[in-house]
Amino acid sequence: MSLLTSLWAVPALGAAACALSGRAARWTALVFSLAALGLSMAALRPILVSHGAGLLVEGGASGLFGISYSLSADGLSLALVALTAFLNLICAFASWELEVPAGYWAAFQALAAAVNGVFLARDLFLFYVFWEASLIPMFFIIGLWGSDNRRKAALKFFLFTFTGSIFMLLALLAVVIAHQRATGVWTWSLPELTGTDLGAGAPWILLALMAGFGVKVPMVPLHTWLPDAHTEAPAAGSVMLAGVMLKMGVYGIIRVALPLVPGAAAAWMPILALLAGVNAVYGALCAMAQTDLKRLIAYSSIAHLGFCLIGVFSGTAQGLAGAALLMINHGVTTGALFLLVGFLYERAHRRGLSDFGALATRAPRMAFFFGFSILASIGLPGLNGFVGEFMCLSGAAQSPILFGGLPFYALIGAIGVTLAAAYALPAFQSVFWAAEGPNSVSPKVFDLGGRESAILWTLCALMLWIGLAPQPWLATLAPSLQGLVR
Amino acid sequence: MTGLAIALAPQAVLAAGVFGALGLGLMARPSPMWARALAVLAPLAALAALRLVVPAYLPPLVDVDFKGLAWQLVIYAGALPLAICSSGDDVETALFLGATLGMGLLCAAGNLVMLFVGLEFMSLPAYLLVARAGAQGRSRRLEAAVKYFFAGAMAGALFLFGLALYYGETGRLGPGAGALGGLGRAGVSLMAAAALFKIGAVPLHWWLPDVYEAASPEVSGFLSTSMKAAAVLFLVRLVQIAPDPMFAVVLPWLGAATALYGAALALRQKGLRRLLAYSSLSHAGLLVLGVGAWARLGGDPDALRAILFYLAAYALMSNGAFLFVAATGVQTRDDLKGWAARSGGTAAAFAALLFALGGIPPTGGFMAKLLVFWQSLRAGLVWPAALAALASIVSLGYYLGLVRDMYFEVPAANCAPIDASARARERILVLACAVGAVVLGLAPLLRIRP
Amino acid sequence: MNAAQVPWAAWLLFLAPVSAILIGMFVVRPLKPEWTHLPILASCAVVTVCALLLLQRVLMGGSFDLNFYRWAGVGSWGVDFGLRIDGPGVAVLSMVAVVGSLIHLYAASYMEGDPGFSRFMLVFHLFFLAMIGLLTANNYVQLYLFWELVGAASYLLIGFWYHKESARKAALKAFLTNRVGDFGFLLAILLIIDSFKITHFHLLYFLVARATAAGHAPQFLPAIGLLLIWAACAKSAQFPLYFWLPDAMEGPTPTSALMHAATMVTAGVFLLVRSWPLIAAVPGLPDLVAGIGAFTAVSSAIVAGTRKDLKRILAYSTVSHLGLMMLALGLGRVSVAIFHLIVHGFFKAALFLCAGNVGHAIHQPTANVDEVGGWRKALPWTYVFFVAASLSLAGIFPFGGFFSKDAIVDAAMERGGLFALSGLLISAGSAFYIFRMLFLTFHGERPEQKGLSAHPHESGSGLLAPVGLLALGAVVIGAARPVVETLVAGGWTALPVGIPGYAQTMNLPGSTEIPGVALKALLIGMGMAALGAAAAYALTMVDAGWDWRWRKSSPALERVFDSDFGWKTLVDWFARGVSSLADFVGRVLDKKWWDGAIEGSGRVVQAAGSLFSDAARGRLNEALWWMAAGAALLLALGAAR
Amino acid sequence: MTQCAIAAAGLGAVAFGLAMLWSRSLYVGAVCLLAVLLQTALIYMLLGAPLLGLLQVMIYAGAVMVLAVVTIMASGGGPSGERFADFSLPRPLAALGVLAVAVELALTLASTRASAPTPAAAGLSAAFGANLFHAYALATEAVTLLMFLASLAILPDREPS
Amino acid sequence: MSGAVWATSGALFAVGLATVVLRRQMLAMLLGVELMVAAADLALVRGACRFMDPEALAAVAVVLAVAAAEAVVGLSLILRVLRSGRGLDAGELSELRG
Repeated sequence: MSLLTSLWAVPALGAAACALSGRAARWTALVFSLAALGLSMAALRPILVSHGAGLLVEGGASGLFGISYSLSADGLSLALVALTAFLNLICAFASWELEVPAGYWAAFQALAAAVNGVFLARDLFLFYVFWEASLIPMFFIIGLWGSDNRRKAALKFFLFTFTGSIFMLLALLAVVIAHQRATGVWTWSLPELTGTDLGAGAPWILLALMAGFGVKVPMVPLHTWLPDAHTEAPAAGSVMLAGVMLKMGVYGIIRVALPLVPGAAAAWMPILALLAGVNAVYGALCAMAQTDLKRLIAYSSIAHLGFCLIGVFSGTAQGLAGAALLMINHGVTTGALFLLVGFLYERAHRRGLSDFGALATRAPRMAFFFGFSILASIGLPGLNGFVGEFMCLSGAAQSPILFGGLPFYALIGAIGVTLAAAYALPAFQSVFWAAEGPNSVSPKVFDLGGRESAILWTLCALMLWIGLAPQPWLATLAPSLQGLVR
Repeated sequence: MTGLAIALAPQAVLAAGVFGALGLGLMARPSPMWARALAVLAPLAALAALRLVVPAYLPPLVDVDFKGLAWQLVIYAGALPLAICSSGDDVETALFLGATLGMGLLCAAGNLVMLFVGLEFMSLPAYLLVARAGAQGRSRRLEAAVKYFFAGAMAGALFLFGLALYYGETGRLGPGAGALGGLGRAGVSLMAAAALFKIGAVPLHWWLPDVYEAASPEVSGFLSTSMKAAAVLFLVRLVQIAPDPMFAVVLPWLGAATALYGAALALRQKGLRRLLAYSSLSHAGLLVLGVGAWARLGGDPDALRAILFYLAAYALMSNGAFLFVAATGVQTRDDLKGWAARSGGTAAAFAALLFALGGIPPTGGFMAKLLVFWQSLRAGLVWPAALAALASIVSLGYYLGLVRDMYFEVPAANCAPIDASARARERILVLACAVGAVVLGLAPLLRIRP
Repeated sequence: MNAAQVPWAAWLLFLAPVSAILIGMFVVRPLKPEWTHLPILASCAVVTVCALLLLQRVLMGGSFDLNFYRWAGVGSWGVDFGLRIDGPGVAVLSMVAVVGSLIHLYAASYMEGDPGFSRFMLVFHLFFLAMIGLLTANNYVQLYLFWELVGAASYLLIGFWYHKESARKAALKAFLTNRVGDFGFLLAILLIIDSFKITHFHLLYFLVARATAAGHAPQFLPAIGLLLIWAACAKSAQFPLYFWLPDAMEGPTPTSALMHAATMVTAGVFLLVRSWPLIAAVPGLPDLVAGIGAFTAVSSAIVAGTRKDLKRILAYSTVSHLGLMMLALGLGRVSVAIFHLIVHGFFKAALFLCAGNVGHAIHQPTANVDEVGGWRKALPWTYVFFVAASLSLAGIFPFGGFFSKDAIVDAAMERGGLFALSGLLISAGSAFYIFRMLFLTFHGERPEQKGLSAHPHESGSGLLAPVGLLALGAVVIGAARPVVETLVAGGWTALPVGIPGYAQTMNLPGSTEIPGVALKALLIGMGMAALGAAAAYALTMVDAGWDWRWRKSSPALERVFDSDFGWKTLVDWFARGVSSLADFVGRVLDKKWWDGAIEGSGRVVQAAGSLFSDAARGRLNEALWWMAAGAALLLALGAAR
Repeated sequence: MTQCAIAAAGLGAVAFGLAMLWSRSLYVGAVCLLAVLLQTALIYMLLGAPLLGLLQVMIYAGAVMVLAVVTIMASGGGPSGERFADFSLPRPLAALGVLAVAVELALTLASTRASAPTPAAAGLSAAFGANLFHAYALATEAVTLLMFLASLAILPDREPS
Repeated sequence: MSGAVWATSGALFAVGLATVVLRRQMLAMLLGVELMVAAADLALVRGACRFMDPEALAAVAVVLAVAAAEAVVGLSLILRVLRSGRGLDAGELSELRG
């Protein structure tokens, strides 16, 4: 079983093992998470050595209907796989003391397997199968272990993403058929399909692909599933949902949508960039209006990924590299925030901004970590949030797409950055600094334990490291995005 | 004569089975074990005999080709679950084998008359089977059987009159009649109406929900899989024998409409069996879309392979679903609440089947839907494919709704605990169907040739 | 010049504070929180020594600019981090180091006994580190990094006593206003990278000089200049974005002293000094800077004269003096601006600490004009230091303030016109509000004031020593004029960089020499100061109750002054506008309309389903009728063609 | 001559058909259907397929109709109440729906060329007999087995075990 | 005048269809079905004689047998419904709906 296959097969086996191991499921989950992280590091090493230029390919014998089991990995995909493994490990630790059935651990392992599959798939059929398969574990995670109206959120999450991706499937089919009509060969392998002449249908295919990926990113008009899904998911579920599943959308755009329909993409790029800008500002404005802490962080994710998309659609080298790095950063920062809200919810079973007060005196460690993560999230330079956003905006400033001669998207992005502080700090203040309100449940909140602090220290250290020295990370990510630079 | 015997070996085996079952009737106190053994052995023997058959064209009635053989494979396999769970009543076994034999004849039919005989041969025992099989709800089953009978009889009459018109114009009862005039096209339309009735396309579908709801679950499973496969083959043969541009235009839109109609109605059903009936209607719509695409592509073998794969996958999924109803005796969606907490195994199997029916990737259901979408896009049917995609989204509403009821709801307070051993046969079959449905999903990678 | 030749002092400049914070946080705080200040004070000492050593090295021409490592780079786009020790940087650095250390000393005893003592000291020192980083950065991105870190530290420190509602609001207002300023700064950096492809100061100076010489300045240069000025206005509390500074007084006094008087607020001026070649290259901008400076200075001087809270008077005074620095810069006198920045650092820090002692005397964080009065005898030392510092502020001859402030007034007079008038008004105004504060606090008990009945007591030596040193500094600093002059002159000259033809010194857009003591300037400056002092004496000592009387007689006028001529109400209105827009987008547009529409579509499909299923009433005849109709439909379709 | 006989028989058949539709009592309906079947058998003979006519009379008119009459007797099918079924939509509209089918059929039939009737070949019915058991042997066997299966319908339900 | 045969079979088919759809009693509907099949046979026989094709006649014979079998099944089902006490009226049978 070669390396790339093991990257998704090991978590899949882990899922089965956890399901069968009953009481000791959490230990099995831990073992398999560690194994997955080790494997992803091993896979990443050749890429690191060759400064991100390498491309590992595996399998490829064509099966039925032109479908072939073939995987490929480069800097970006392996970085995301490593992020998945890392966050999975963090989630394993974070939910160590929860009394949950074995299915809980199995679902997380299955989710990791499916998501890794998406990042490694070279064959579009395999890409789509893993893409949809990742919905099932998350559906159960939200549905079974979420908070009060989890049922509606789980169903809405599944239906929303399924609707987007079924139109994506039709688009993929159209491309495969067009390719066969041109070359007479049935194939689903991505490298061979890129560059097929799609004729008049190209804009429609781009629209359908963007619908599929846009739901996942989420791009604004298709985003209303995200706040519900995040608010209702358990802490670890939100971490995986925000940290990794949103990146599948951006990865899909970078790897599948833009290369498959380059002509239409170039023509529609200004509109897409405008949508990305709207994403950033709209997400921030909505976040300012929230009263539920987790819902606020969910909307902040929309804003962050708006920057990521600005970087992707800028078409410049640093924009794309910034977008890739922002995906990693967002995983770490928002992961930390969701963990903290999760710990808060475990203690007080409440998430409202007005439900708490003066927690800084009761739980100073929690205050420190939350403050640290909030600052990283709003893009304080020196921490990881800033690096990604700065490169994306710099990409937008230098991008050939101009809106009336002005780097309009850089302007929108900068407004987004400014608004970030306007929603994050009031939230921090009302939970940790403001005096206890009449219905405050602060007395029930006790400070973080050793385990929880250890997790958050690793995340904070990572934030600081990427913030001060992002170059090694950029070196691995940038080369794999060369193709899209215009 | 010998050529006929070899070409129709599986049908001959089934005929022997029927006579055997009738013979059992003569015995004084036939123990159910014999009838049950016969019910299982006959289809298995037919499947074995299938390997012997060499494709042959024996004018005027018989034309056995690869398509016919593959269809027989799916039909006999689809019949096995009902055979295994049969109640051991010799009359029921005879009727069941008779219906299966009718389908076999239809697969081997060369011309329209034999097609009609096959149609009636499989329908009549089916009406009786619906009326007779099953433990409770006798009056509801009778009502369903009568409705099924009258709808079937009218369809048969329509087919006959269509045949008469077609014959009046072309003077041929078989294929090779070339371009059709007004009379011929009218005849073909009427014959198509009969075929669409049997599949359950929208305007002619009224009998389907009542029959599937009232009949015993195993019989409904048999009807929704093998009978549907035979009906699809009936339509395919009809299009082959009397090709008419009308099919390529009408069938796709009719299929998409049926899919949407079935999905919309299933969404609000409270009764589980009626929900499964409407979902079967929705899948029938997709099949009709598939046949429309095949007709539009001028009989392309790939398109036919897609339809056959869909039928094979659907045989597993639908039988599995109805067997779950048989095994657990669940009547409405509320009984299903919190089922996972009460019996994990069957709940997991049923969830896998529901995911398959919904077309979620790792399962066979997805592969089937993908192939049909693929062929219809290949045939340029963009909008019907989009409508069918919309239908499968709506269908997820209730498939996932059922999974939600099973897993995320809390079981009603006064529910009795379930003893896992009851109806063991059905439970094992449900698990088998679930595993089959998932494995079929990986078919392209494991190179399973449909 | 490579990493090895970098003087160890430069390394230590960063190493000391970082290690102090780490030790303080991970070692001392968990064990003995009340000792947190020890490692920090040690690091202050080390930093001061290093700063002075670097000052001495730069004076001997040893300034250098070196990139240490590539922070982030993709293909042709790249940003490096490094160190730049040059004239202006090291001048301000040494002032910050000296004043900062003294304020740390003061804070150690002032904050003693406060439950958040160790948190305060750690964040205080983090701010100190950020300030050092800001002054020694060698490119815009690194400067932006420390710029934001300073903003974050000020947020944490203003909101230190977070149980107070007003402190929380002030902290948020300060941070958001700074963020609005940073919006401009970020855009400026993006445009710089877009136009020049690099962000390093000395390369930029060279490229701008070459471009303007050749006549084709890049398209966005005016925009870059404007945005940098916008950022400076936010940080250095100039006209449009100054309103956060008076509220920032909610923080503990050491914070007000260090950040909102001596160091942080001067960062904006320092940014303009750093990017002066860019701004000077655009014709209209220097006058704009001067205009903003003058307007802010005059208006805030007037408002300062009407404030009741002591620290708020000093806050408005700081805004006024920053306006003065901007004015000097706008008039082209770069070294004068820096010199005034350094002098102002000393006497304003001294004044703030005296105000702190006054508040400390009655066990309150700050004191109001009503609660004090006639404390000359009760707080003798504080009185002496206060007098010294206020004389320096007013610009009376022998005191330090005179040399820098009157150089500015002289430059304003030389420019003439409105600037001259504003120069005079500022001299008079600043003398008026400082002496009014002096007389109200220390002289003549007045019926409206509590005065000695509040039985104040003098602070301990720990609080008085630092104030004394600062007051001394305020007095003596005037002598440092030539040192600053030589330092600033080398600011933009070429530094050994591998670009051919870079060797020659650039012609400096602004003059770097500081005029000597011109008799005319002496007379005018002293005259206006005397006039201001006399007015203050008249309105506080002679007619003792004036301050209270006019408030009662014309409350409308007081409201005008309270709202800074209506500007604060305008800002509040804007803030409420943004939050109500957010509420509309977040709640109505997103949740009710858009989300409702999507969930509504689900209900529409269900309604369609129930409509059809009602139609199916299960009657046999009807079913057959539909079959017949279906067959008829197929017939019609079949025969249609 | 045979032509007008055929036409007359045809007219008679249609008349009896309409009578069956309108008759309130089932007896009358059954008898009318019997008459129609006899008329068609007559037409078969006139058209030149006497054996088929005989078959029709024997199987259809004989066996089937007897069964129908017996069932009607068993159900006591005297003149019972409402003749036509009620529909969700008004009854005349329902009738109109069926009428539409009839009109369509008439149109399609009218469009066919009325080709000249050729006298029935002598040996047609002989060939028909042979054909029944050679080319269509499979069909005949299948149909006989089908009839046998249909007879199972009469067996009573198994009492619920 | 072979058009006459077409006319009669068409008319008979229409009447049969009307009977099946409109009549209330199930037995009458069954008769209607038989009538429709007879009409179809008539048309087939006319075609057979015109084309002198014995095959079609054999087909008609087969159809006759099938119709007989169908009648047997139909009658038994109707009788069983009758004996279960729900009467001959097709309108009664609407327990299964929705």
